[in-house]
Amino acid sequence: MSKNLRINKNKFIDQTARISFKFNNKKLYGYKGDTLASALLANDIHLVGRSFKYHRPRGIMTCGSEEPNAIVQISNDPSFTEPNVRATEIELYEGLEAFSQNCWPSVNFDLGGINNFLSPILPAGFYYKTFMWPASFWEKYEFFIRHSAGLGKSPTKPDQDLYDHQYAHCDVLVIGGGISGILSARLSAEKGLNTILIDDKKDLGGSTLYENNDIFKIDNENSNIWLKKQIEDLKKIRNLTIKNRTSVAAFHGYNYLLARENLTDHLSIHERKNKIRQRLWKIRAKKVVIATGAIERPLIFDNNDRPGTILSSSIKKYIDYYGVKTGENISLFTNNDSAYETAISLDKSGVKVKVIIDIRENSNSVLSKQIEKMGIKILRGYTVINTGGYKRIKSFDVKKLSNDGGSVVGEKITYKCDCLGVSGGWTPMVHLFTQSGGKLKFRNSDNVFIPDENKIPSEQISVGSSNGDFELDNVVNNTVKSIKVFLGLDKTNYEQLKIECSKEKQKRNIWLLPSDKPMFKTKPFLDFQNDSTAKDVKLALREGFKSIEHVKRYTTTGMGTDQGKLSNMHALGIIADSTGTNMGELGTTTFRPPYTPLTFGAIVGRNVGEFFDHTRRTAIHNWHVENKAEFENVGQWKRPWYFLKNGENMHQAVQRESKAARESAGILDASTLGKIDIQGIDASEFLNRVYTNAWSKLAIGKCRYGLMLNEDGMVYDDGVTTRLGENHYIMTTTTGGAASVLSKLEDYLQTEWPELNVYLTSVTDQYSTMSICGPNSKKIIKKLIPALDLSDENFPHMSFKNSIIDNVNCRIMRISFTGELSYEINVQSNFALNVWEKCMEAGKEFNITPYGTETMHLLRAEKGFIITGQDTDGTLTPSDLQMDWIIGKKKYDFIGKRSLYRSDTIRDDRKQLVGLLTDDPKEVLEEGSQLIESLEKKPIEMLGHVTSSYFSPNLNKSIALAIVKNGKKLKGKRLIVPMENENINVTITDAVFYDKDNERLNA
Amino acid sequence: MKNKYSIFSLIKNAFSGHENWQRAWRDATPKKEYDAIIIGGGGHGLATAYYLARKHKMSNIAVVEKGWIGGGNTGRNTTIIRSNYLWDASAGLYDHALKLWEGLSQELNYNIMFSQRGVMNLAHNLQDVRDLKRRTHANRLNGIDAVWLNTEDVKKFCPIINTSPNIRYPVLGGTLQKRAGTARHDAVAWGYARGADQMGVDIIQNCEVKGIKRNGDRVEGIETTKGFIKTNKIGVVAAGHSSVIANMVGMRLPLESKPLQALVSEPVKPIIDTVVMSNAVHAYVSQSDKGELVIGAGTDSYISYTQKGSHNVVEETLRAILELYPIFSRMKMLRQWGGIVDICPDASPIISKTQIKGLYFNCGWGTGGFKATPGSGDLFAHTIANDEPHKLNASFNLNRFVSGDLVDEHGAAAVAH
Amino acid sequence: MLNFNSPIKSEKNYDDLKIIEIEPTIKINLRGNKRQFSTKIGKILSILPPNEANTSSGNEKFNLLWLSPDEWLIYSNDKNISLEDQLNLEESLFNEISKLNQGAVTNVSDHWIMINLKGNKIYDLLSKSCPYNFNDFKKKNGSVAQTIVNHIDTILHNKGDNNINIFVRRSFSEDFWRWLNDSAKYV
Amino acid sequence: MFLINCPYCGERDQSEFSCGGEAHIERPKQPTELSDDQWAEYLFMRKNIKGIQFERWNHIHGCRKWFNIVRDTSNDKIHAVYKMGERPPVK
Repeated sequence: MSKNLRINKNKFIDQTARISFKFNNKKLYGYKGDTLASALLANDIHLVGRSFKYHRPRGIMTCGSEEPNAIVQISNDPSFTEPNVRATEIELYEGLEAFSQNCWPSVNFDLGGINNFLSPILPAGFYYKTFMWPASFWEKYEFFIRHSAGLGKSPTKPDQDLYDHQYAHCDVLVIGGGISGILSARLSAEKGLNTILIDDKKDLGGSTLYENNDIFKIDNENSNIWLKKQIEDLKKIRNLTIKNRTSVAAFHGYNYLLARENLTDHLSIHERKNKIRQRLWKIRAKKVVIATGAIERPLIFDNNDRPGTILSSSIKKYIDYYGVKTGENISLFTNNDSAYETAISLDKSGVKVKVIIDIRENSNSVLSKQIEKMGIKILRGYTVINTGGYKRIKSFDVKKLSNDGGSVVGEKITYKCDCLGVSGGWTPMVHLFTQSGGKLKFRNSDNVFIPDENKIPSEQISVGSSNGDFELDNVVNNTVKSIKVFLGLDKTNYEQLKIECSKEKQKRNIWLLPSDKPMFKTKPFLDFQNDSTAKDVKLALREGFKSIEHVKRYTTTGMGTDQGKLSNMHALGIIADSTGTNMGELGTTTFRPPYTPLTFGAIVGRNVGEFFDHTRRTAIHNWHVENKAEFENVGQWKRPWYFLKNGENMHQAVQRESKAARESAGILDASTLGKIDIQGIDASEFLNRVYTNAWSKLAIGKCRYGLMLNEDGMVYDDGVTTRLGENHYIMTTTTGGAASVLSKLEDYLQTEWPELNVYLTSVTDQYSTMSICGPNSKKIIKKLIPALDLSDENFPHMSFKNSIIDNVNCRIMRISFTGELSYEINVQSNFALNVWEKCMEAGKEFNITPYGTETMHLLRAEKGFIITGQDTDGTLTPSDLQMDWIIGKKKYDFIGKRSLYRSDTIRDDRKQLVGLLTDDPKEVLEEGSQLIESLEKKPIEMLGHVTSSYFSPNLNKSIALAIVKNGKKLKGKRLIVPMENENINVTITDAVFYDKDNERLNA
Repeated sequence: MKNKYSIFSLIKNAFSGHENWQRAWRDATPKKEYDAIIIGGGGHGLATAYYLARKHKMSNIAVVEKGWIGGGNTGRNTTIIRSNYLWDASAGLYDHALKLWEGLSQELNYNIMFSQRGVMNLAHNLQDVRDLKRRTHANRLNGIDAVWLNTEDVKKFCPIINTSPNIRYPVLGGTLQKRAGTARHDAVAWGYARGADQMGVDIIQNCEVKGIKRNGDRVEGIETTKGFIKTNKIGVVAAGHSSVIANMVGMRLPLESKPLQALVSEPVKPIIDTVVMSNAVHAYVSQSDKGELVIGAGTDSYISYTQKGSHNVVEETLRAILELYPIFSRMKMLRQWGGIVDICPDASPIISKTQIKGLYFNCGWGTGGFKATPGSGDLFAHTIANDEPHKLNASFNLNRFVSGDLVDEHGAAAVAH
Repeated sequence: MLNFNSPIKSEKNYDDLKIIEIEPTIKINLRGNKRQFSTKIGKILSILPPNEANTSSGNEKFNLLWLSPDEWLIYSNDKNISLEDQLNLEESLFNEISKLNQGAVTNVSDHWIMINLKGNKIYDLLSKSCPYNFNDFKKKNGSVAQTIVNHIDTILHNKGDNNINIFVRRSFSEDFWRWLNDSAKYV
Repeated sequence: MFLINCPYCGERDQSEFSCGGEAHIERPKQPTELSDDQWAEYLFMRKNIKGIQFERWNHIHGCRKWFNIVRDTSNDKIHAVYKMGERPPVK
């Protein structure tokens, strides 16, 4: 049974609600309100993990998101496990299982610990200098490096949890629920502004919440009591939203912020069912108040990483908030007054601090007087030079500092301890401010970077300790003062607050504390997770890595999961000291989002699995499903690819469909093609400009195929456009091109040709299209619409008729993409399914066969019709496609025309569309395979490639379309398709394989 | 050679507490005149200087860098190296680079950690399949080691990919280039800097170019924040800032500089041992030696020099990642950043002379410049030294935008990297 | 007459939230910008197209939504409007406007599916995946917004307190419906 | 994500818009009269300015209107919006 170090009862921890959890398979207990860290400490467990490089034992060091060491693997369920969770942040829940990471076989005995002994040859950047011999061995070395690196383990099964998003728009967003955030939120909300207050903890109040020292008073009340009342009042305001357990991850431009709300991580597993785990808030705030506080700095000295070495303010929180003492023999090491607060708190709980080592020569604040009164021993002007112990700190050595602080003098004194609190002063959390584009300035008096009030990028303000105010009176008074200006308030309830607090007067800062040993024999850690030390930084500087970015990258300082929250300032300080630069000039590294690591799932929200991307369905979709269609994804659309009939495979189905379409009748759902309604007096002129061919003379009631180019002359889209009236057309586009064609046409209309009176309206979803083709198609249409005169005179190829099928208006176009006699019925989509079924009924006696895109592609290939995007790739002109006939040479201009006459586009030996026949008529070429003339010549010259290839049941042979260099002139030429295992012989032919004289269109 | 790096030198230096390592490169102050000046101290610029010195014996040269070397796209990319490009010109260029990568650590005596763990490109629709097969066939005939994998092979090669036929855009296959892989980006800049420095190249950091001095149709030198420096050959390798330099001589380039974002997860033990790219669902991922998942996002559609992009680009990328790797849902994004990429209309680079004598541009690498670093430097050095392109970069001239003879790699590089 | 088939035909109830597809009704897209155009619309519909952005006009029979400075959407409030009346309306508008080159009239009745949302939580629901700021929209009866909801183009029309009609393209409507109902569970 | 003030619809999130690149590159009225060089200038060459840039955006998921924006590409601040055909409000 481990020791119980829970010595206090207090209101924050519910000691009636005992929670069991497991750490490294050992069953332990904590209480509701605990974090994993506080519960472990209550069980006297400090050693939590191993460091990244040297595998040194590491313990809990903080109580918040800056924790570099105590990161654990949660659970070993492969779909639920989570790596690198900070023990200091995760709230204890019933059944929590946590494991130490980066150690084998166990955290207590880790073989990787051998690296610690090899550390002399593993300085910063050692891997750049070695593992180069023999040359082929890097991947073998790398294998070991990779396996010893990494921290926790990735889940190996899909996540079962749900994530969600929520947009919010507010007048004022306050980030941080400490005293300055609470004051700001209250002032804002009481002014009637729509306000959101975000805090990452479960309770509001920041550190004031558990402040129990009565020298801190506001309006004659202890600060914690005063604040509690403020919070109670705050919660009653209606136009204020408070989000607990929510952490702002990113502050982007235009006051767009992302915040992650944790909804279930603190609940026991069974309470989480059907709940959203995390919600990502996307907040657009008119104004932002940053009140993110400050975090305590460690001190940098030899072996400052032993488990049991804890930030002093964290020790205070563990005792005052969680009721847990972090050791039984605690000493403190500080350069400022905050360790005194900790000592007082401990003393109040009956834990006598053995000694406080203070590098300052003196201190005469209220706090220091309180300490003296308590009789706690203070060694002033001393420093810790080393620590003892391995898996837990056992002792520390101190020596007197020289006057300049550059060395140590006198006798070494050794103190026994099991916990050493350290405090190196405070660092304002300016991450979000700089993320938003704000610039910092350096305050020399206490070595902090704070927001430069002249370089604030948006409507925002920083208050409290995140703005560099550390003492209670400053925090409160300056917050109120700046919020008043920021929000334009006249008067507040906080004008004449009486505030009592301790004022710190003496300051002394030494970034790297001196040791009595030579530098290279010490291990003063800066980045505890990545094992980078002060001497690594110095080595980097010696090797010429002078900028902070170089040092960071070379030493990996600040690159751990805590992103350097504890290490960056010291790294900067040491660089400044070593290079004789002022820290203000040195600048900081870039603080990159997110502020704390952000779950992928939360970033993605509900758009996973079935919600990954939309599926667009035609009005006839369900019929296709019922009739065993296999679907092809075309953009977001689902199109029937082919329909399987009893026991067929794909090939058989396509052959059957293709034959049926030519021999009797086939029907295709072509609803996905883009459709644009074009109206306006200049509609014809507009089409003249966007298509390569001429449109003015197209008679009303007629249809025409058009080709659209990009301004660079390359084929972009195609389709049939029908003239419905004098100034009224309906254009069709390819399925995939629909949206971009419409937006491109709008662009030209609105920006280049505003003089044209033309209106474009998308009607893609308004109409569904079914295309009936084959020699019996006319009979089917006749059955459907007996009144319609289908004679070639009345209804010739490339024309349309308005008609009615069973009381429903429809447009019938006689156009063909298969070369067969074809009719395309366009009908309002809500009637489409019924009309489709009518067609099937009418076609039954002709064995009307529904076919999919594969058959459609095959049939058009037999006719040598191109599919843009398949036979074209953005590098082909109409002429390359042997479509010179479609270029309106007499037209003054059209989109892309000028580009057709550049020196490269007028070459006549460009790659051009041709047909291919294989020597073996059964051999179907692979689409994408390359064409060459000979294998002899090296390097092999590729002449082109196969764009479309099918076995044609109607011709009973394999056919293909290809793009071939100078193809127009090479008809009859024999080429080779070189495959991996064989060479296939082919002959270049005309691209039209079937019915060259278009007789079947009128069959 | 000073300070040769090896395990022995590491051990030796350990005895002296690593106090005796020399600077990797000198902190040079500008001379009055150089035979050539490279503007831009990224990987490409430093490689250019290195090869100018090594292959063309030009040692009186300088690299001027407005910030710190390797601080631009070199240090901001996802380190993917491959050469499986469609067109002959591109295949020639990128495979030349790949061959240089293969011996680079030894050549530079700096471990740039080139790791040939393979790059796999996935196909998610029928046109993807056609395009990738076309590319695979072309690669094979160009002597590039690309092979086509069916869905089962894909799964075998990278078991954590969700190859279920029931996902929205199922994996229909893919191509694999085994010689492809990743390298350590910072090390590339540092290694070239160290190598160039040893041959006498001056690397001048914190030196911003403010103007280019011309005499008629030839260059005479550069105005910088550290004063005027005379030279009659200027190689501009300024990536996202190429247009800014071009504008100094009144030139416009066919470039747009756009934000490209990337992100890494927290480090974990090895989970993916290759690089997987998917153009159709727009996701690519690898794992660094440190254990972070390295994930590239797309570009924004607008020009920006802020090194920041839109959040929705990151969201879309991770959406695609979770579609293909649902096991990563509980992983956490540790860091996210942006670079400024200069994109050409045909998604191919420019390594070219200009109409101004002595002024050369190496730009337009868009989202995929890192992989070309050694090849780009080598060929640009050749172009500068001989005032004439090498045959491998002849197609990548500026005149192609006039003639129309583009090298359109959009198909191969829809998200390109 | 054939039976129409709309993709959804359903109604769902959640806490403080009701989602229902409104039976197809006539919807007509109007384009034009001259004064004559407005007058003609006024004559035919007895309402004028609103000039103010993001607003609508309407009477018992019809709503006229502003979509852009030269574009409006008409839709009917009347579920029982006969097909014949619909056709007549379309025809008279087309004859008076399109044919006379005053603008463009396009039937989009089946292009858009209309879904009605009612209840206290409708804005929370939409805000899960819609970047639009509803703060002003929800206060003003008749407000119109064109925006994206879960990456789908939509037109939103405020019909009163916590009551809005959403228009979404037909081919997206089943997915949109599924998303609405999924998200409604987690409001 | 920018907040863009569509001159027709008001302030909207960037995700409702698409960017069309540099503004005021007028399509030549008589392309056939241009040399290949001049045509290439129109087609491909861009200022790609770092600093104040005039550019085209389309409220594609809203009113579908194109308009112009004055934006500083060095910090992404939008200084003004104006309709097509209008003069830039700032120099």
